[in-house]
Amino acid sequence: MSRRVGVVRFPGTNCEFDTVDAINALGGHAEVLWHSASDLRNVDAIVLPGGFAHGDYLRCGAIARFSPIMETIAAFARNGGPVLGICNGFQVLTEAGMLPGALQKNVGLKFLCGMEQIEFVSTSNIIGVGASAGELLNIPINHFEGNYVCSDETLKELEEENRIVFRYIDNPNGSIGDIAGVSNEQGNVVGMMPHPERATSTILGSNDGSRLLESLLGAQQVTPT
Amino acid sequence: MDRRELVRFEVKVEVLPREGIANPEGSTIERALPALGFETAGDVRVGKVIRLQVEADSAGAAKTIVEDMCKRFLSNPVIEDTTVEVLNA
Amino acid sequence: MDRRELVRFEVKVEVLPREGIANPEGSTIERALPALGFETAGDVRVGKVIRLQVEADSAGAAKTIVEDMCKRFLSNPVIEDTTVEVLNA
Amino acid sequence: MAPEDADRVHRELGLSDEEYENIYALLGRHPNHLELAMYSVMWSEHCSYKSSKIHLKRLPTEAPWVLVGPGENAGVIDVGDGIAVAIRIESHNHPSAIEPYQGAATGVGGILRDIFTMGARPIAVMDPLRFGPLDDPRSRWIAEGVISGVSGYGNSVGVPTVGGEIVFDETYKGNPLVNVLAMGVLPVERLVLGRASGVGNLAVLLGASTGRDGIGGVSVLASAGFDDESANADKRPSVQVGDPFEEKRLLEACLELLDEGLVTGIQDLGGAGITCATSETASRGGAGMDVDISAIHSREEGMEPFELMTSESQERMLAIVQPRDLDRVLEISSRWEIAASVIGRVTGDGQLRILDGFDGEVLAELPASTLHDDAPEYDRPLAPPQDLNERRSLDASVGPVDCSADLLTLLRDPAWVYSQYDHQLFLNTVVGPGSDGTLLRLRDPRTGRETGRALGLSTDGNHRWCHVDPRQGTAMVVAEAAMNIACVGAEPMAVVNCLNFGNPEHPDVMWQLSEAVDGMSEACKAFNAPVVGGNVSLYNETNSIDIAPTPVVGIIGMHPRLVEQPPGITVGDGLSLVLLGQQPQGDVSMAGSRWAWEIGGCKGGTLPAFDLAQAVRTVAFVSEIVQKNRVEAVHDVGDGGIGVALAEMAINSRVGMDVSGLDDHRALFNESGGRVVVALSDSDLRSFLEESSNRGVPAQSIGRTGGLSLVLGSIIDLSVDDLTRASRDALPQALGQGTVSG
Ligand SMILES: Nc1ncnc2c1ncn2[C@@H]1O[C@H](COP(=O)(O)OP(=O)(O)O)[C@@H](O)[C@H]1O
Ligand SMILES: [Mg+2]
Repeated sequence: MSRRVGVVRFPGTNCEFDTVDAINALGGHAEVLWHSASDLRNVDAIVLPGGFAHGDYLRCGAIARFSPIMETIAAFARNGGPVLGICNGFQVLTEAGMLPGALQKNVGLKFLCGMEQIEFVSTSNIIGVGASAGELLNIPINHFEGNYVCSDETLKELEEENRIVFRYIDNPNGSIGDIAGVSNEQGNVVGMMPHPERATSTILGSNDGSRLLESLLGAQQVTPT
Repeated sequence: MDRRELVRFEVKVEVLPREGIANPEGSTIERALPALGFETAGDVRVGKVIRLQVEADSAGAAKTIVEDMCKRFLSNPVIEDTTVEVLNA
Repeated sequence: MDRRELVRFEVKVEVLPREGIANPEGSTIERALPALGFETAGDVRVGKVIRLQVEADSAGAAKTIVEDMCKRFLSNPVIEDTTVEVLNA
Repeated sequence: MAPEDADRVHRELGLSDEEYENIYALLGRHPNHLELAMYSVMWSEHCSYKSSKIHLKRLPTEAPWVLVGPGENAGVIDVGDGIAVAIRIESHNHPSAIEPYQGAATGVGGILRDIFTMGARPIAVMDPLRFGPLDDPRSRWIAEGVISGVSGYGNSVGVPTVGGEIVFDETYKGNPLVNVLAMGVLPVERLVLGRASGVGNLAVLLGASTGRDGIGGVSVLASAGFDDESANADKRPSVQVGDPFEEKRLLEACLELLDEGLVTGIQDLGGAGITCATSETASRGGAGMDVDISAIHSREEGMEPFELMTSESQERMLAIVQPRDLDRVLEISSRWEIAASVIGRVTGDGQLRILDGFDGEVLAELPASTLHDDAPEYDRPLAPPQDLNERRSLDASVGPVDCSADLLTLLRDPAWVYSQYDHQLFLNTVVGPGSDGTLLRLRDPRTGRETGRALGLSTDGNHRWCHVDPRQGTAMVVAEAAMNIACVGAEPMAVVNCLNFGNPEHPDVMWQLSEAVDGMSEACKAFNAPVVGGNVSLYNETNSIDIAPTPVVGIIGMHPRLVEQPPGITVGDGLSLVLLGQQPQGDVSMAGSRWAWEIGGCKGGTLPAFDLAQAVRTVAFVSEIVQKNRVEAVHDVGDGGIGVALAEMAINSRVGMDVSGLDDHRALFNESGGRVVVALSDSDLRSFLEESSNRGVPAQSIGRTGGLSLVLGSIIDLSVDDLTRASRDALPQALGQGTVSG
């Protein structure tokens, strides 16, 4: 595979190099894109990685979504380009309106880091290639604001349109409907709180994230609506 | 607009979780209160207050600027409501 | 005290960083504003607002209860200033 | 300035008359207020180590792999493959007592700057923490705030917190201990030191603006002579607020400057702020410096020179830059949105001159080196406590005994703490918090390539042992640290330490400190692990009652061949359990044990005999069997003795155990040093016992795993579920009871 992936770096991002390493180890070609650039350098897919863009001040993702690169990414997504937001990246995507809902503080009001079991709900998206609904994965979480909220209508829409990508088996943060990840209508924009790049090696405790990133590497551009 | 006519206004924005949206911070405080001897307190909601200064030619204009700021930036309408108050109107 | 005489008061607490204390959140917002087209805004300070209800026999008593709560629990006077306001006094 | 005036001011600044005389002699004149302020911060206990220096000299500091020992911002060791590791530990005890969140947060920020100052990228933080008892609401408030502060700052700045300690004891009520260790990696050739050299080079202040925070004792100057309104003193907060986002940008900017070779020296701003950074870089480089006070970017208007020179505002660095590189330095800073001001020029005359504008008025002028090299050094009186013999003759095993209940109260799962910390960032964490030592993959900082090796880390302290016997207790602490990393397959390479003690003006405190240093020296020599850095925190007292002596050590070691996860502390069904090290005996002393302190109520006695040489053999043997995956599980015996160690293994494995030979609370809970429990298959048992006895390590088969209960002789029979609940719920339950600040 020679799929080129752009991993976006905002000031305060901290998982960009972990994500690059994980993708490269799977045979992809990842490169870091600086937030103030507006050129995506012809990459085939975008990852918004975890971290604390702009310190997570005001709200997670609230400042980052105004970075010049976000406009280009929105256009890229509108054209069907694959975009994966991990943790802080998921928060940026909701703030940017590219995914519905919002992420607020965990119910326990504590930051949470540790392994979680999640279940694939919908596989019709860029990270579900080759997976089947109901499959269980062990992938670590690492967040303070991972408590997914949305209006009842949105929730209903997500369910009816099969856009809930993952649910937690043992909801750690209070997310509505145990939601750990969602996609847009086309399935080419996905946001998830767990960190697949942290589950890419058995010596670190799990390899279940590798298949998600592999799926991203193989993901086709969807037909724009 | 003529810069010399601008006045500095001190504006206060209150950002509170929307009615119906769970407020983990408020609930946590609420749960802790009885143990600390505050049995008669309840209904706690925690939000943010943002104070800033804006230059505008009138208090009304200052308020409009900050309301725009709220909509675009200072709050997330999915979960938050805001109120804007010009303090030296 | 006779429970029946108690009234519910809505109280608002504002917690802001003390003068001279750094306010990283405010400074970061301030740095972001010009890029969003808000060149004339500045001096941003971010704090917390807490709304709660207390039962007390007078507005003054409600205020005292909440002030005590602030001192012991809701804020740290070493770095924060608080103001307590009874809304339906 | 009239001497009478100086007389009054220097005392208020915390300088003794004798120290004032010294300053007078060094300058050949009376110092002005600014100069006096600079001496007072640099000659403070915190910056000068004036009470402890004389003792610290006895610590072993050298080994062929030590690149930088104590005295620089961090110790640095060579770990092979062209890779060096920088490591340092520091305390933030006093700030954390008044503003727990920010105290801890700025503690993390400060120690990280010590690491990237050396040119290393910080990849790990550890947080040994000590608080007052859990039934005290204020202690809970401090604990919760401190843990949130470590979490809030550490996670956001993007350095994983991979281990630590959490201890609750009466002795820390009112005076918590918040120690923070940081470790980083760098290519050996990139090592930079905090030196200013090259006349004409520029000193560039990077990062946060300077505010009135953290001026502390010096703020008396505001009301001391000038016509300041005294109300102004209120405006000078003694507590600082940390900004992890500023630190993250500062870190990335500094590493980029170093990558491009744009700085000739760099120094973080910690205690004593700009005074310390400018004088230290100048005097280390054998140079002088002109500092333009008007160039300092400040947060508030109207700051006075003494405020600018002594402020401890966070997230600042001082880089020494050649003039031709300045533009590039400013470019990188602005890309990271980091403020940068040229505030100094390196000169050749050894003088530190503070000016108002480079060509303006001279506000202070003193020989830079006098702030360090001429700092006072005290040989304070020391004496053992008068009742030492009485205390040592106590029997620590007396008290109400209920072994099952006691075991349940001694269990406390720290997961509630470390699950709030990102402990996985950088994809190195092979063994994270929750077992014994931490094990991190070692990767090449230039390429990210794996070396096939891993670093073991642990922090340990034990105030109970050290109170009973500071010398042996400290040696046992070092041995425990070494054993913890042996349990993940690492061999000790170096130690850093944080000496948390009471008031040095109390002779028994100085005796404790001196004894602790000797105990640490003996143990570090025995383990061939030199001390490469540390920190001394004195005046840990409440209402003139000193804390129990608490030397904390951080140890780093190397796992030479990492191919799979080490055995860990979880066992399967049907294995044999073997105890390595001193064997259980009913008549062993319980002095210094958690049982004696927390249940029996005796804080005296004589520590159980400790054989350092045997501990060294056991550590070597354990790291070897772990490296070879020779055993199925391994766990060292620490707090709470073998009873707690076995219960922790059972809980983590959800498997029961049946162990004999533990016949009373003394066998169960004594804390003899240098012991480890291992589990292995029955078929391996004979050869393993033989091998260990050949290596001079006592070993005895003590029982088997299996079932759903922990059965220890005839004294304990508890279901693993009950043990799990007690352990897991202890912290959340206690802290869920609410906290108050006063
Ligand atoms: N404050 C803390 N922060 C991070 N990890 C912690 C903390 N306290 C304890 N831990 C982790 O929990 C595990 C058990 O700690 P402890 O009981 O102190 O170990 P030991 O007795 O083996 O020294 C270790 O991995 C340690 O790093
Ligand atoms: Mg251990």
